[in-house]
Amino acid sequence: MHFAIKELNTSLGKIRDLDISIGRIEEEGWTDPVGPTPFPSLASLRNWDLTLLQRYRPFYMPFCDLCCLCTYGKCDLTGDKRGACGIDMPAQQSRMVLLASSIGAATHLSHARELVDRILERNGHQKPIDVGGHNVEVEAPIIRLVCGIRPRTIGDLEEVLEYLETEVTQLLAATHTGMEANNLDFESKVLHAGMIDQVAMEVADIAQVSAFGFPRADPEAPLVQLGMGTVDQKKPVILVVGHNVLPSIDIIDYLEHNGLSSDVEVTGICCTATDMTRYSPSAKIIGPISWQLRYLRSGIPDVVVMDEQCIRADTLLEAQKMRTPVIATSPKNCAGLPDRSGDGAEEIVADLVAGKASGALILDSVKAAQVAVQTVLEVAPERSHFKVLPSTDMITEKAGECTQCKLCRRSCPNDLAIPDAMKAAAKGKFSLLNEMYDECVGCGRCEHACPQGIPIHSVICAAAQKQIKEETFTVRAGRGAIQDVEIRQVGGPIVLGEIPGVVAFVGCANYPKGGREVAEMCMEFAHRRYIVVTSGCAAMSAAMYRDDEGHTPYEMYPGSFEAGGLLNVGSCVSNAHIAGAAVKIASIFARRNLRANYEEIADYVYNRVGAVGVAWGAMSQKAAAIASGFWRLGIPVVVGPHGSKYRRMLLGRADKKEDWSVFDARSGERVYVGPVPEHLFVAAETKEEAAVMVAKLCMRPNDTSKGRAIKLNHYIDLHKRYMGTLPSDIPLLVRTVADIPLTMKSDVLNILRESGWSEHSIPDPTLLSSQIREKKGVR
Amino acid sequence: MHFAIKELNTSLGKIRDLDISIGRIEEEGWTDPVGPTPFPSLASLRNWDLTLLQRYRPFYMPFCDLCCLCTYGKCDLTGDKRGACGIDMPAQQSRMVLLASSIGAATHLSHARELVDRILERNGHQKPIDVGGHNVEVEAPIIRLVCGIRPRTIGDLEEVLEYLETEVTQLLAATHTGMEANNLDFESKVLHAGMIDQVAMEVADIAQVSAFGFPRADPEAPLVQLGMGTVDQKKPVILVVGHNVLPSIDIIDYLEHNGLSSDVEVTGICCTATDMTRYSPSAKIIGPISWQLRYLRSGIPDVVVMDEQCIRADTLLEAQKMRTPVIATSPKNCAGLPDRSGDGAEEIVADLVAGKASGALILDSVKAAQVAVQTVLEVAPERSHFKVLPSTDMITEKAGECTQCKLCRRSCPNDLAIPDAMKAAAKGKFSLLNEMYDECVGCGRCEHACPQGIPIHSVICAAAQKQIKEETFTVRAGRGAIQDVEIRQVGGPIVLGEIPGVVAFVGCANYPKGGREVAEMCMEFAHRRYIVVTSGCAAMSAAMYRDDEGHTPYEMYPGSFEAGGLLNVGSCVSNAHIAGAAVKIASIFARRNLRANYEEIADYVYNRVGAVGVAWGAMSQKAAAIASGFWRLGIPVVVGPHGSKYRRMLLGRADKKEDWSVFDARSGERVYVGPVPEHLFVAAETKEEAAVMVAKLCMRPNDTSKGRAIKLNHYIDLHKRYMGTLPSDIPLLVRTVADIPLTMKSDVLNILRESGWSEHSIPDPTLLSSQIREKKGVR
Amino acid sequence: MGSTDPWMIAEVAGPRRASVITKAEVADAIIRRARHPLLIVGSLSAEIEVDDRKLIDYLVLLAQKGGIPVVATAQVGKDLLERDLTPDRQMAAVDIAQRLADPLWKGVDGKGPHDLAMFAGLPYYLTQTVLSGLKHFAPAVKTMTLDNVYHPQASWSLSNLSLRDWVTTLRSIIENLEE
Amino acid sequence: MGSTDPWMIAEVAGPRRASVITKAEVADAIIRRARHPLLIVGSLSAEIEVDDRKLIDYLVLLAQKGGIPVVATAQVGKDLLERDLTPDRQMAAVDIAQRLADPLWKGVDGKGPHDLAMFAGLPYYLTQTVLSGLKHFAPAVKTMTLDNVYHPQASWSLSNLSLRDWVTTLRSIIENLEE
Repeated sequence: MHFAIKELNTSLGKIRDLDISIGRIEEEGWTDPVGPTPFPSLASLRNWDLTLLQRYRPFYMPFCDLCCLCTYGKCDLTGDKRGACGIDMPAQQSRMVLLASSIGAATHLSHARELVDRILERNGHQKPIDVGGHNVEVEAPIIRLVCGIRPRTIGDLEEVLEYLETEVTQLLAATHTGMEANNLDFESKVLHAGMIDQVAMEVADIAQVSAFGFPRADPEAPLVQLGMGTVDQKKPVILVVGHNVLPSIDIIDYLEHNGLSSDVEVTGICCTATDMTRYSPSAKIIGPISWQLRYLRSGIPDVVVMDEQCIRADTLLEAQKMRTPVIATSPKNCAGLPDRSGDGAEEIVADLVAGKASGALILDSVKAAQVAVQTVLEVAPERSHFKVLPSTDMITEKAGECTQCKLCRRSCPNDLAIPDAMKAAAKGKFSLLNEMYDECVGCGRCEHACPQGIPIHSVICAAAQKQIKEETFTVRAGRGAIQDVEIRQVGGPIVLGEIPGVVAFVGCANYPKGGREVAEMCMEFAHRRYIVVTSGCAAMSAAMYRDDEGHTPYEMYPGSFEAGGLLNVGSCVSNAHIAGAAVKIASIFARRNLRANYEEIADYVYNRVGAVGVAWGAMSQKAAAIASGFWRLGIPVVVGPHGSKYRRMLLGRADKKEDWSVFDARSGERVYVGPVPEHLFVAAETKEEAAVMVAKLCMRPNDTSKGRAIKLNHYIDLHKRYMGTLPSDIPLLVRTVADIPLTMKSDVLNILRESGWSEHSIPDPTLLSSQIREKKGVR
Repeated sequence: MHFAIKELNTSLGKIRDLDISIGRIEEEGWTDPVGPTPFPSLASLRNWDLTLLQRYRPFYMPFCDLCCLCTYGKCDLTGDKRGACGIDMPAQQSRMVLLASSIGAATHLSHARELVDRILERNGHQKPIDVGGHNVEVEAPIIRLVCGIRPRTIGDLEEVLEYLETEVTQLLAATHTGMEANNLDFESKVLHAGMIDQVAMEVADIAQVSAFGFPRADPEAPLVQLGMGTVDQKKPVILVVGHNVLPSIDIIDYLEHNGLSSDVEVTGICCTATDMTRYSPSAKIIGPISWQLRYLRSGIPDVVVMDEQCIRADTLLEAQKMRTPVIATSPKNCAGLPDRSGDGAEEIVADLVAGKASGALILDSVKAAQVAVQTVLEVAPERSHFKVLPSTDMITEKAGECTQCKLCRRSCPNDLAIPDAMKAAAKGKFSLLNEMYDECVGCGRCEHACPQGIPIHSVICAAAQKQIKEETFTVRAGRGAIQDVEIRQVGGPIVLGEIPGVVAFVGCANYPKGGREVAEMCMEFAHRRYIVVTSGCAAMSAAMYRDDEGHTPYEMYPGSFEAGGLLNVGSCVSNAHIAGAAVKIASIFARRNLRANYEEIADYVYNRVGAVGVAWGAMSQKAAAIASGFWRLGIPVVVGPHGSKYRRMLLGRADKKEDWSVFDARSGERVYVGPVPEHLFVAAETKEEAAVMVAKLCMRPNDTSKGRAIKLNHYIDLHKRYMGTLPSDIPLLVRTVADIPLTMKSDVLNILRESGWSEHSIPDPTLLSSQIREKKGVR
Repeated sequence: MGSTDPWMIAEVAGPRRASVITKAEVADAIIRRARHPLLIVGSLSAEIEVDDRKLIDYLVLLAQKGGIPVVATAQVGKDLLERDLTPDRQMAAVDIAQRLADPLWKGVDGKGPHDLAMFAGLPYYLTQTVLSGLKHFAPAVKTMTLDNVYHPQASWSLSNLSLRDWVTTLRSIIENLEE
Repeated sequence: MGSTDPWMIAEVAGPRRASVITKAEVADAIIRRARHPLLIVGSLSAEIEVDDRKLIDYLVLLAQKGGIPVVATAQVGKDLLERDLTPDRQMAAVDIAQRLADPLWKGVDGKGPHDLAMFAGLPYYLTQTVLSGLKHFAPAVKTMTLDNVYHPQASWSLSNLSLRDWVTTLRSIIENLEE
């Protein structure tokens, strides 16, 4: 509860800014005791972290031999050298990881702050939190878990935000020169950053779901259109790009209020697009960040509205080439544009339309929306759709200028054979260019590298005109949270292992071989009746596929949290619902107390919930933070090969038996449970390797024999299919003969026999001595 | 006002955590209107920033050709190449500067948060802020200026901390991939980070001054002992190292309460040492960060207590070599030590004394203090003072192992001629080693580089035993704020230019040629009757000098804010008082409204207050933030040559006449005022160059002719002395004949005549059109 | 492109960079000198065409002729099996790298720590990160790459070679080993 | 130490590194080809001993024989004056670098932009930062260093030279210019 008085005359004196807030009015409904760690600070969960890190030791792969963060440096940290401040390479690498995770957490948090502030401004403190009506009683599992409070209104989120901002500040401070000295302590702080990030994402998403009427935990959220081919180019086209949905909502509202909804196409790139379609299913998603250059250059968007996060830094430049006006709306990305926030909308529109200004910074999203719509209405008919993309003749001509110097290829993150494609294109053969379109991440480095000035990315896109036109897919609008009833239904099967796993495809689009692999992996696991969850850019990539009958994956699989489901939870910040679902299994299914009880719940999730995150194109600092949040909850994350550039892995040692014992909560005895899950953070080289890993990483000590047999079945099957052999670690994963998949019995038994395998028991697993019910002989 | 109720049964229900805060009770005393920018956010002061940045253009000197912040990279940004996210080199470099400044601001802020939380815990919300009794009415000039509030109690600071933490989070978010696109907008955010940092430092210092009874704006704060030579080695010796004074205070209190004060030497390195001597003048300062290795290796300290910031990351390792127990006390630097916070003090002491544990993490400073004292009492008599420093014979022997491979020199930040010194030492001649001791920054990189394993740093220190014994200096304990009455007395002379300048020596110890140059510069300017202010490591370096009569600089010059004074304000966070003094001149002397009126005040300071910061050994991210805070207030900063590694300068172009006009506030006319101050951020190559620069940068458009003549006199005199010539830019700095220093009249007139100089008027200068009193013909 | 410029332009390693193998004999000497070498075969080796064969074919020959244990990353084990070479292990590249960095690890064949790890056919950037991990944290393991591009993070690397020179080099290495 | 390793080990520049001047003639050709060269003399040039003289003495000769305008940084102007050379400007190193990066700047002598900036006698790391600024932001200005250490951030640099080789090189450069 919260009320405020601006000014009050009392006998005490004149009172200004009286501000009364009541933490909460104790209700009947929430008698849960407060657990040990409400609002945990930097070191509160350090013991849990060190427990995980003892099993999953960081393996550092320095991105550079040097540290360059202070002017004592640069310092060479090769080998066991230390820097001028005394730091060594493991600490320095983990410090960089902490820096990245802190940036990621700060980004989601600042986004959450803007959303909450804006909603408070418009709707007041009493706007209730509603993420799923009666279907969602546990409305904010992560906030409950971490903070130990139960927010009922948007106003209640302020306390959470303040806590998070304190923690981000502390985390960032820990990266200062001469602060943390130990790599494992840096890693513990990385995990803290990840947890903070999860809370921040939850705040952001439950605030926007509550305030803007996004689908509320809706398995049947509408299917919306996705792809460049879906845009009606006859209409004026607005492009919104970024992650903060506020300006997009104001655009959609403005169109609605002015009866223009059907006259203007509102299209989006990145998470703003995702969230916009949660607000209005008639908005269109173009694609992830890798579509920014190609879409801008297509000439289709008539106005660009940028908000924040994952916006190409050359957007203004690229838009200027197309004479597309740009409106910046975030103080975090002012882009060097003049601040027009104080000017009248008409005046700004006039300048943009006349080309007197190439863009404007408008830090008032209502005004920005008005300017965007009025501008697009005026410029769209007037401006020719500039042809930047070369014609077929031009492709050949441009390609003919290639000297085969290979600098393009040597600049390409994916080492694409651009010179070969150019050679072929020069002869009029575009098939290689075509193939490349699918694998290109749209970064544009090739163009900057080309000494001939060939607009390589444009050439690739020009050759792919047909493919682009065929980019007409559907994606289920972000559904938000998982319903309590869904959790109730699948909680048991997941914890027992009978649903073989929950696989979450999250993160960015820095794919090694294009986004199609994400769709293929999603279908692979949905088909095998895993629960497949998607979010953010990965949710888009998962959509970019059609089967022989023209169905997209989201049409092929149901949107509910069930075996064989394919669920898009929403944008980047919706990732909190994935962690939230795992946490809710502990709470709703297993009736564990969530409240400020992080360690116990994480231990539960780690040992029982067969969830795995896949960030196949993880690129950003946010992705680093998101992964860290999963780790602290004990959920392994697989990244694509580019993810090795995050500087370190968290790898278990399957070959070290001593690493893989747990307490049996029943007896307190230490029991060997095998290397499950084997890794906490691992980069896979190929989609095939990732698929096999995911199947394996879904195993948990708590699996029943039936469950383990199902999981082993998928693991062995995938291994045989992709690797050509039975996996060599079967003896480590089979605990009793009953674990063996029926159809593989003889093969597996042979292997077991050869390896000298012997049966061992299945405990009630925990890493925490505090969870032992009967304590005897506990170390 | 603030009160809180944990639980309350009412008819409404059970109320938990009722928390009532009243912003403030309006008083008679503070009727100042709220200015335009209370609690400014990221872009609130962007116009002011861009005004400064138009005059002082960033000149980037990339530390590396690459960006390595996301896994799209590494990206080569050489020339005009852009990265995979579209970023270009200027934006990337300014982004790195923003990252550094944000880390710096977060560090001071998290420090402030810990201090305030702890004081609130111990003393409650009502503990009044008292930084100087009746002598300081403007108790928190920066908070007033930035936030628009007037804090009366420590509890009032919480609102400020929350604001700052929000801003740090936003700033950090702006460094995410795909956020800010423009380098000048990054720079504007750097200035914002600097301002946030100033507020954070002010919060920290006024909180600790108020709570712990530090000298309260006391020009006659006691002289305390400084230097390794001052330690009484017959007593047990505790070393505290870092920046957060809390554990040190608890140690001093524990000693006091147990009647042990005269039995134990409490010695400190870095700002913890400075602040500790503000609490207890019998504590001793060893020196800045560069003394950490040499002091640890001396074997003198018997126990090390680390808190946070600027602590060598190899402290534990080095201490272990000496079998010196280490107690870590900050969650920000757990150093990989076991968390013993929950254990009994006796138990921990026993483990440390027995050598069963080499250190302990104790996140409870009272317990940490108890453990430190009990441990030191037990170990000091027992443990031999380990000789790590080689004997004279050993020096020769070790030096004899040198193969002259030069890797040591190539690793030395200062390119010291170590191989030559080794060659001489091998022949028993130690003079070169001796010279090196003074120039060595104590980083230890040479040792890591040496393939022979020669303990080079130890060899240098061993050869310098005599110098070390003679390290017995005095420094005036940090006085805190500047009194209002002092401001009243010097405000006029400063603004008119008659006191030639306020020169602040701040920052770290990454000196190009040793700390003595800082002392020399301080004396140079104090002698010339500038007001010389010091803080942090620079305040220590300024003390490390004795004249022929054995006087140290703080003994030679008074500690008051007056012409010819030499003032140590205190530790790193006391830097806020330096900016605060500039701001108070505007407020107290010129009666400008401070309250939430940043732009006007900064414009005032910039055009009128001839203040210059010198961070001769600036090394850290905090130093970057501190400098940024000065820039936004329009105060130029000079750094040593290592400061060029901060990646960019902010340089004016004296040769561009069009850059140097201001509004005359009287008429609104644009008036040329010459390049004053010429730069906002500049690295000097040598002490001599810096001295000349400082003298020049003290000039301001508002100088009266008398004042300008005085300033020119010093500038020209220093230039002649060090550069051997009259400066060539005299014609740009002389406005009227009356500006010419009397004794230089004929020389200067000659130069003016040759240059075609003509007189111009002295306006009432401002960069802000809002400050024009009669508006006519204003652009 | 210089012969020792990183193939991916931005993959600058730092002060310590790979020595270039200028002659096949050098590679052979390195292999012969190794007590317990290991060959790590990456996924691209089954795709990269070298002459009329694939890179993997040369690697199989190398392993067989040199009696060198093999780790197959990703799905390349299947391609090795098709060529009648059973890899000693199938492991992720980062996984084998972590193992190699453990001085107590007994090797893929249980015969003790490997002192030489040869890499070929992994994506360039992944090779770099993995080699960097070994360079810093596996002081007892020397690394060598057999790709036709310069890998600064290795101990020894071939230089940036034309396809023809690469074939010649690979053949020579294999032939010399037979002697 | 290789001849083209950065003198300060960690001063790795990135993909673009200075070409090494292997012969004095090359330096001369570069100077002669320049339309409007500039010599920046740093503070250490009056301290560094080269043979029986100081580095500054060679630089004075070079400037005089080549008719090259001179910028003195820090207090080295005084040392130049003592050697009867009046520097065209006395400026901080970062200041002259910023000027050079302005394509419209008329040069120290007002005769137009400089196309070659030669550096000597600045602290190594300061030379590096200043050269980096020019490398990235002064595309029209080539840079050359005359110190006896390799400066990767320059366009051209001498290699890491012994004192003797350095003297020989400096002398040759100066002599050749006379021709």
